[in-house]
Amino acid sequence: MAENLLDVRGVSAAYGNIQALHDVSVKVPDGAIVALLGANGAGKTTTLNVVSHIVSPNAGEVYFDGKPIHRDGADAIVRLGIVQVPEGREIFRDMTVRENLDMGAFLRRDRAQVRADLDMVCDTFPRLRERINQKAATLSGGEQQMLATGRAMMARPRMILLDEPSMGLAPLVVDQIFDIVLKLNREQGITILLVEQNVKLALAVSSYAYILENGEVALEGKSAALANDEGIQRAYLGT
Amino acid sequence: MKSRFDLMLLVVAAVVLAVLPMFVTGYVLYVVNLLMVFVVLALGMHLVIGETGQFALSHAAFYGIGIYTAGLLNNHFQLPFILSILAGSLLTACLGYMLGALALRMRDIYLALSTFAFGEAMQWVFMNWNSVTNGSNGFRIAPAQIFGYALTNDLRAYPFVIVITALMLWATVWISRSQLGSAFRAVRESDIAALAMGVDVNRVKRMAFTLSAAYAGLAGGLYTTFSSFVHPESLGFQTTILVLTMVVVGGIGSVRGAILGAIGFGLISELLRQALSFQEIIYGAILMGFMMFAPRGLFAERRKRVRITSTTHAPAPVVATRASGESA
Amino acid sequence: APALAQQEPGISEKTIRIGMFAPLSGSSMAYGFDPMNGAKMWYAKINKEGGIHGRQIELVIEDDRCNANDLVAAAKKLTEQDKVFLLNGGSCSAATVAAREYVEREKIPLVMLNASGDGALYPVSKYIYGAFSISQYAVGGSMVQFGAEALKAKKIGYINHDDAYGAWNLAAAKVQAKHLGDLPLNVQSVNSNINDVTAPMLRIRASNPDVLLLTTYARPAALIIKKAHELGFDKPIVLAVTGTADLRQLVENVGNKEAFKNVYIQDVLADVPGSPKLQWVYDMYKEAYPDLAARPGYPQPYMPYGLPSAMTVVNALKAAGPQPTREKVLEAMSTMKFDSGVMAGPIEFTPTDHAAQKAAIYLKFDGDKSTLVPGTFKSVWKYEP
Amino acid sequence: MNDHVLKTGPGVAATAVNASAAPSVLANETTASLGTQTVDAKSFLDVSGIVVRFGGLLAVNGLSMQVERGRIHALIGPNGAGKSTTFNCISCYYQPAQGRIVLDGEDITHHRPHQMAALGVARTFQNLELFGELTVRENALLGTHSHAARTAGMMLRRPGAEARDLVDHLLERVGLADHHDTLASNLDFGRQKMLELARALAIKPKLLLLDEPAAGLRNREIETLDRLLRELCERDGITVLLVEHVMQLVMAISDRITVMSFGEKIAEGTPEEVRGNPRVIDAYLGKGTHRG
Amino acid sequence: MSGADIWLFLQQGILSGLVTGSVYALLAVAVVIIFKTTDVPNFAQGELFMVGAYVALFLVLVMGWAYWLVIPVTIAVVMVAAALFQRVVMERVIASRGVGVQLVIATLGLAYVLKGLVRTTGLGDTPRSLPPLASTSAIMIGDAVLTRLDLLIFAVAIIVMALLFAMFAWTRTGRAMRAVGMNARGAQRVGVNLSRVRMMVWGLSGLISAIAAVLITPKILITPDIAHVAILAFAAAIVGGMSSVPGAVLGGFIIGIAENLVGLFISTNAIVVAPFLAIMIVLIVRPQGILGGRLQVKKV
Ligand SMILES: Nc1ncnc2c1ncn2[C@@H]1O[C@H](COP(=O)(O)OP(=O)(O)OP(=O)(O)O)[C@@H](O)[C@H]1O
Ligand SMILES: Nc1ncnc2c1ncn2[C@@H]1O[C@H](COP(=O)(O)OP(=O)(O)OP(=O)(O)O)[C@@H](O)[C@H]1O
Ligand SMILES: [Mg+2]
Ligand SMILES: [Mg+2]
Repeated sequence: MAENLLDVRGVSAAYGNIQALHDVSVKVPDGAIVALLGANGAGKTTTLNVVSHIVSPNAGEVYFDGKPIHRDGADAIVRLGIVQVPEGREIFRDMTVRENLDMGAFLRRDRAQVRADLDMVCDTFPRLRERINQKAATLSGGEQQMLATGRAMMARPRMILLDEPSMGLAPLVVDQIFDIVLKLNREQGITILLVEQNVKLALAVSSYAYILENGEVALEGKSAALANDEGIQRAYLGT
Repeated sequence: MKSRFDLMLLVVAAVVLAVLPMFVTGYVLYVVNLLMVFVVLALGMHLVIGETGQFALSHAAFYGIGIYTAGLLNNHFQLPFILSILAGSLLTACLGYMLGALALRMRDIYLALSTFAFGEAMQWVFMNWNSVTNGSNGFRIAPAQIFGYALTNDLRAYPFVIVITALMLWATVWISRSQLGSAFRAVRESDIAALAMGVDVNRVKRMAFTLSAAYAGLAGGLYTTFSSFVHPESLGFQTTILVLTMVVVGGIGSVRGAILGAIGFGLISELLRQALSFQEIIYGAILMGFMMFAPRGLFAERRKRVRITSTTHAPAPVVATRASGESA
Repeated sequence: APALAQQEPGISEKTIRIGMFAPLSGSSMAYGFDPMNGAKMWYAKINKEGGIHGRQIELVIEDDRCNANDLVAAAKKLTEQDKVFLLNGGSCSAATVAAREYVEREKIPLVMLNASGDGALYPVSKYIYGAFSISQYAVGGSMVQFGAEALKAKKIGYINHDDAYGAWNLAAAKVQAKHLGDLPLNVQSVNSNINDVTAPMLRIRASNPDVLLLTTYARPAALIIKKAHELGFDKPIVLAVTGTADLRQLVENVGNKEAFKNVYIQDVLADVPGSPKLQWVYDMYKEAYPDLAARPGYPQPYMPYGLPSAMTVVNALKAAGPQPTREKVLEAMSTMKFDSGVMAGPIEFTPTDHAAQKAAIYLKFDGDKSTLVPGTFKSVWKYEP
Repeated sequence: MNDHVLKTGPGVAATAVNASAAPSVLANETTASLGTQTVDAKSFLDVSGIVVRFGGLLAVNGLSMQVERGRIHALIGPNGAGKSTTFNCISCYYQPAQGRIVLDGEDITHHRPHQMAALGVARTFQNLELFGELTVRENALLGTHSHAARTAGMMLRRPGAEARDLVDHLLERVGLADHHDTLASNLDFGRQKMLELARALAIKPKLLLLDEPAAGLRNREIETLDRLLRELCERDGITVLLVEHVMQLVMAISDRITVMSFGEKIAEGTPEEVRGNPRVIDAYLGKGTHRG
Repeated sequence: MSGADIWLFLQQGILSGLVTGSVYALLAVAVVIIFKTTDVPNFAQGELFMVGAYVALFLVLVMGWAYWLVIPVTIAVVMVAAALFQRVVMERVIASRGVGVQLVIATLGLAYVLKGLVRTTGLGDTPRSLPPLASTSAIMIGDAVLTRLDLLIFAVAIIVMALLFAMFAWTRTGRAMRAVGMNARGAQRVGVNLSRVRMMVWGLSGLISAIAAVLITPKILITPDIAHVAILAFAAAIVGGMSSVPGAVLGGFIIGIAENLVGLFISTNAIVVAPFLAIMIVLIVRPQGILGGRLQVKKV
C-alpha cells in the first residue's frame, strides 16, 4: 500500500477561461489530518472538487491508495471511500433529516450497521435528532452544516474532504466539530483533508498543512512549525 | 445589444430590408412580413421568459386576440389600421395583466402548464365563438387601410410592417437596458434577493406578463396588415412552441438571440418545404442538434461559465417568501 | 408560336407550367401525399401521350402543410416566383379558403386537389373550382336524405366534428331536415381528437333516434361504432365518406364484426377500393411508383381522389385550344361535365356552382361485403348570399 | 408568493424623503457624514415580544430587543436559536404570529418585504442570495433600485450617474473594484459575501441587517470587514444589526449584544458582560479555542 | 332529460371516465417519473407511446410475428430507445450546460423525429389498432357497460402506480432517483451515478409507455398524431401535482371523469376544454396541484 493515501500530482484546473489551479501537488498520508489553507479564491474548494472529480483537471494526476483516480466518475470516487463535505452543503432540500442521513449511506448494504451509525451521528449532533423529521430545506444554517457533516460520516469513508466544516457554527459546536474530526480520525482511522478558515484550529488538529495562494501551493510544512512561525502567519494567514 | 457587431448587424439589416422590394416578388415580401410578425412575437416572449424567467405559454392566445380585435375593427369600422393594431394590443395588455395577477402564485412547470391551459381554452373560444370569430370557418380580414390608402398586397404592407417591427425592437432594447429590465432579471435570478432590493416582485411579474401580452397582441395586429385570413388552428400551442423554440435556439435571455432565432427559424421552415416528408425528421434533428451543441443559443452574447458548484438544472426551490401561513 | 401564348404566364411553345400544392408532410400528410401522386400520374400519362396541343405539362410542387399561412405562401411562390399558368392543389379546406382573396386578386385559376373546400367555393368565385371528392354541404344533405328516404327515419341522430367540415355538413343537414318536413335532428359535435365517445353516444341513445348519421373522421367513427355496439345501440348507423377511406381497417379498429350488423356507408368513389371498376387506377399507380407501391400501406386510401382534378385541368386545357389563356380555361371549366371513371357521379360544373361532386351512393356494409343501396341521394342545400 | 396590492402611503412617502436627504458620503469619500447621527434616546428599532411558529416548532418565542440608532448591535446564539428567523421578521419576509416591530416610530410588523428597502432597511442572507447570472456591477446596481427606480417613469430610465458612482465606489470599498464584469456566480465564496454586502449598502440603508457576514472569511478579510463596519456606523451613521458566530468580530465591534437560545433572549449587554455570562458560556460560547 | 337518464349518465359517465382516466394516468405517470428525477417535462411522451404502438404494429403487420413475441420485443425496443435518448442526447445537452428549457426543447426535437419516422413507414395513413389483450365484449356494472379490456386497463394503471410508489419510497434506486431530482450534485457526493439513474428513469418511462401502447391502442386507436393524448396526460400530471405518482393517477381519473360529465351534462363541444378548465381551476385554488405537497418556504 502506498504511504500516501491521497496523492495529488501537479493538477491544474480551469473554469472556462479562469485558471483556478496551477500545478498543485498535495500529499495526504494514510490516517493523517492535512490542512489546506489560504485566502478567499485561493483554490481550496477547487482542489477538493478535483479530488472528488466534480471538476476535472486539465493537467496532472490524482492517486488514491496508489491507484490513479482522476479519470473515475464522481460516484466511483465515493465508492473508493472518499467523501466530501461540500462548501455549499448540497443537502437534499425536500428530504427529511433522516432521509438525508440515509442517503449518506447510499452505497452501504450493512443495514444494521447503518442504523447504528445513524444513532452515532445523532449523538454527535443532538440538534439533528430533534429535527430528525424536519425538511432539510428549513434547517438553520448551522443545522444544515451539521447535516452535511453527518451525511458524510454515514458513508463510513476511508477519507473525508472537509470544506470549512466550522462555517456558520456556534463556537461551542465548532469545538465539538473538531473533537469529532479528531475522533473520526483516531477511532475510525479516517484520513482527513481539511479546508478551514479557522487557522488556529486547523493547524492545531492537523499534522501537516499546505497554504494556497491564487491557485498555487505557496508554502507547505508541519502544522506545528507553521503555527509557531509568526512571519508565515502574518504573511499568509493574516493573524 | 451594445456590441459593435450588433450595430453592423442592424445597419446591414436596414440596408437589405430597404432595397429588398426592388429585387423580389410578393412571395418573398410575404415571407418577410410573416417573419417580422414572428420577430415581434419572439421579442414579447423574450421579455417574459428570457428576461423575467416566467414560463408563460399563452402567447398564441394573445396573438389570436390581437388578430381578431384588429381584424374586426378593420372589417366593421375601417379604422386606420394603426388604431386597430393599438386597440388590439391594448386589449391583450389588459388580459395579460389579469392572467399575470392569477399566475402570480404559480411558478416553473405549474405556471407553464396553467398558462398553456389558458391558451388552449382561448383557442377553443376562437373555434366556437362563431358570431365573432366565424369559428372553424376561419376569419376573413378586410384589407387594412389608413386614410383611404388600403394595404391590398404584401408590397404595400411591407414598409409599415418593417417600421413597426423596428419600433418594437427599439422598445425592447430600451426596456431591457432600463432599470425595469434589470428588475426583470433580478426576479429571474432570485426573487428573494429582489425583494430585499425593494423590487416589488409581484408588480414586476405582472408588468412582464402585460408587456409580453401587448407584444403578442400587436404582432397579431401586424398580421392583419398583409394577411386576409386567419384560422383558429394556427392559434394553438404549436405556434407558442414555435416561438419558444425560436427564442431558445436563438439564445434565451438575449434580444439578439430572440430576433435571429425568429428569422433563422422562419427561414429554415420555409426552406424545409422542399424536404417534403422528411422535414419533420430534419426539423427535430435540428432542434436536438442545437440543444446538444449550443444550448445557450447560437446568437446570444457569450456568457462566462456558471459556477460549477451550482448543479445543472437542479429544481428551483419553491419560494413562498411570506411565511405568514407558516407562522400563523 | 402565337404571340398570345407568350404573354400568358407559364405557357411556352413546348410546355405548360402547373403549380401543385398539398400537405406533403406533417399530420395531414395522409390527405395530400398520395392524392398528389394520383394527380401527378395522370399528368405523366398525358405527357406520355404527347401532351396537350403539343405542350408537355411541367409541374412545380409545393408543400402547403395544411396550414393557412404556408398554403398562401406556397400559392404566392408558385404564382409570382415560378409563374405557373394555373394552380392545382389543396387538400385541406380550411387552409385552402385562405388563398381565395389572393387567387381572385391575381386572377389565376385554382383547381383544388381533393379538398372539399366549401368555404372557398361558396359564394362562387370565378377562379376557384373544387370538391372533387364531394362538397361537405352535399355530404350532410345527402346523408339526411338517405336516412329519411331509404331508412325511413322519422327522428335522426347526428354526430359531426366541431371543425369547418362539421359546420358545413351540418348546415346542409339542417336544411335537408327542414326540407323533409322538419325532421327532428339530435346533433352532437365532437372534437376529432376525442378519446372517450361515451358522452355523445349516450346522449344520442337517450334521444332514441331511428338512425345515426356519422360525418366524423375514421378514428372517431371507429370509436363511435364500437361504443354504439357496446351500449347495445341497434339502430342503423350511416357513416359519411369522411370516415370510410379504409373499410378493412375500420373493421379491425372496431374489432368486432358484430358491430356491423346494421351499418351503411356513404361513398363517392365509383366502387369500393380494389374492386374491378377501380382496378385500373391502382394498376396505373403500381406502374408509376413501383417502389412506393411495394411499401406497406401504399397506395394510401385517398389516392384516387387526386385524379379527377388533374383530369379537369387537362380537359380544360384541351378545350382551351392551342393558344390557352387563363380566361379560356376558366371559360371551359365553367360548363364542364365528364365522367371520371373514378367517382360515383359525374364531374359537373355550372357557372353558378363550382363544386364537382354532389351525388353520393350508399352501401350496406356487413363487415366484409358491401352491397349497393339503389339510387343516389342528393343534397337540396343551395348557397344563398 | 401570495399576491398583494402595492402599499402606498407612509412607507413610500417616507422613501422619497430619505432619498432626497440622500446619504452622500457613500457616494463620495470626501464629503461630510450622513448627518443622521443625532442619537436620540428612544430606540431606532424596537422588537417587542415577537413569536414565530413553524408547525409545532417555536422558532422565536416572545423575543424583545431594542437597537439604538447608529450603533452596532449583535444578535448571537446557538444554531437554530432563531436569529435568522428574527431577521426575516424585521425585514418582513416572515410575519410574526404575535408581537410588534417598530422602526423609527413606524410599525412595520405587517409591511411587505419589498417595502423595507425604501424605508432604508437593507439585509444580507446567510446562504448567499446573489443574482448569479448577472455581473458584479449589475448586482450592486440593483441595490440602488429602491431610490433610483421609485416610480414607473424612473424604472424606464437607466440608472443615473449618481447611482453608478455610488456602486463603483462601494465595489471598490469592499475590494471588488477589478471584478465589475465577472458573473456573480463565478466569484469565490468570500467575494460573493462581499458583493452581497456592497449590494446591501447600495440601498443607502439606515438599518443594515447582516446574517453571518464573516462566515467563510479569512482573518485578513475579517479585519477588513471589521474596519468597514465600524466606518459605516461611525462615519455614515448606519445602524447595524449583526448575526455572527465569529466572536473575534462580534466582541470587537459590537456596542451591544443580544444572546438568544431556543427562540428566547437569555442575555443582553456589552461584549464584556456577555462574555462573562455563565448562561451564555455553556449555552453558546463554550471554553474552546474559538477565534477571538 | 329524465331522472333515470341522469342516473344512468352518472354511472356510465363516471365508470368510462375512470377507464379513460387510467389511460391518461398511465402516460401521466411516465411523465411524472421523468420530471421528478430530471426536472424535465418530457414533450415526447406522447410520441414514445405512439412509437411503441407502431413498433408492435410493424412487427405484427410487416414482420408477421406472433403477438406473444411482439409484446416483449416492443417493450424492450422502446425502453432501450428512451434510455439511449437520455444517454446520447440529454446527457450531451447537460454537458454543454443546457438547463430546463433547453432539455425540454430537446425532447420536443425527439417528438418531431419520431413522428416523422413513423410517417415514412406509410402505416400512418389511417388510424390503426392492435389485437386487444382482453376481450372487448361488453359486461354490465350496475346500469353501466364496460369491457374486460377496460377493467384490465384500470387495474394495470393502479398496479403500475402502486409499484412505482413503492419503488420511490422504499428501494435504493427509488431513493437515488428522488435525490437526483432534488440535488444532482449532492447525489453525486453520496455516490449516485447520475447518468445511470437518469437512463434508468427514461428506460422506465419507456417501459410504461410501451405497456400503455399495447394495452390502450385497441381502445383509442393510433395515428402518428395520437400524441395529443399526452396533453391530457400532462393535464392529469399537473392536476395531481406534477411530481406525485399517486397524484398523476388521481389527476388522470379527474380529467377522464370531467371530460365525460361535461360532455354529458353540458355539451359534447366542451369536452375538449374540460381538461384545461380543470387545470386552471385546480392551480388557481392550489398552485402546487392536488397532491403536490404544500409550498415549501425557502429558508433565507
Ligand atoms: N464555477 C466557477 N466558475 C468560474 N470561476 C470559478 C468557479 N468556481 C470558482 N471559481 C474561481 O476559481 C478561483 C478559486 O475558487 P475556489 O472556490 O476554489 O476558492 P476557495 O479557496 O475555495 O475560496 P473560498 O475560501 O472563498 O471558498 C476563484 O478565483 C473563483 O473565482
Ligand atoms: N421555514 C421553516 N420551517 C420549519 N422550521 C424552520 C423554518 N425556518 C427555520 N426553522 C427552524 O427554526 C429554528 C430557527 O432557525 P434560524 O434559521 O432562525 O436559526 P439561526 O439562529 O439562524 O441558526 P444559525 O445560526 O444556525 O443560522 C431552526 O431550528 C430551524 O430548524
Ligand atoms: Mg471554498
Ligand atoms: Mg441563521
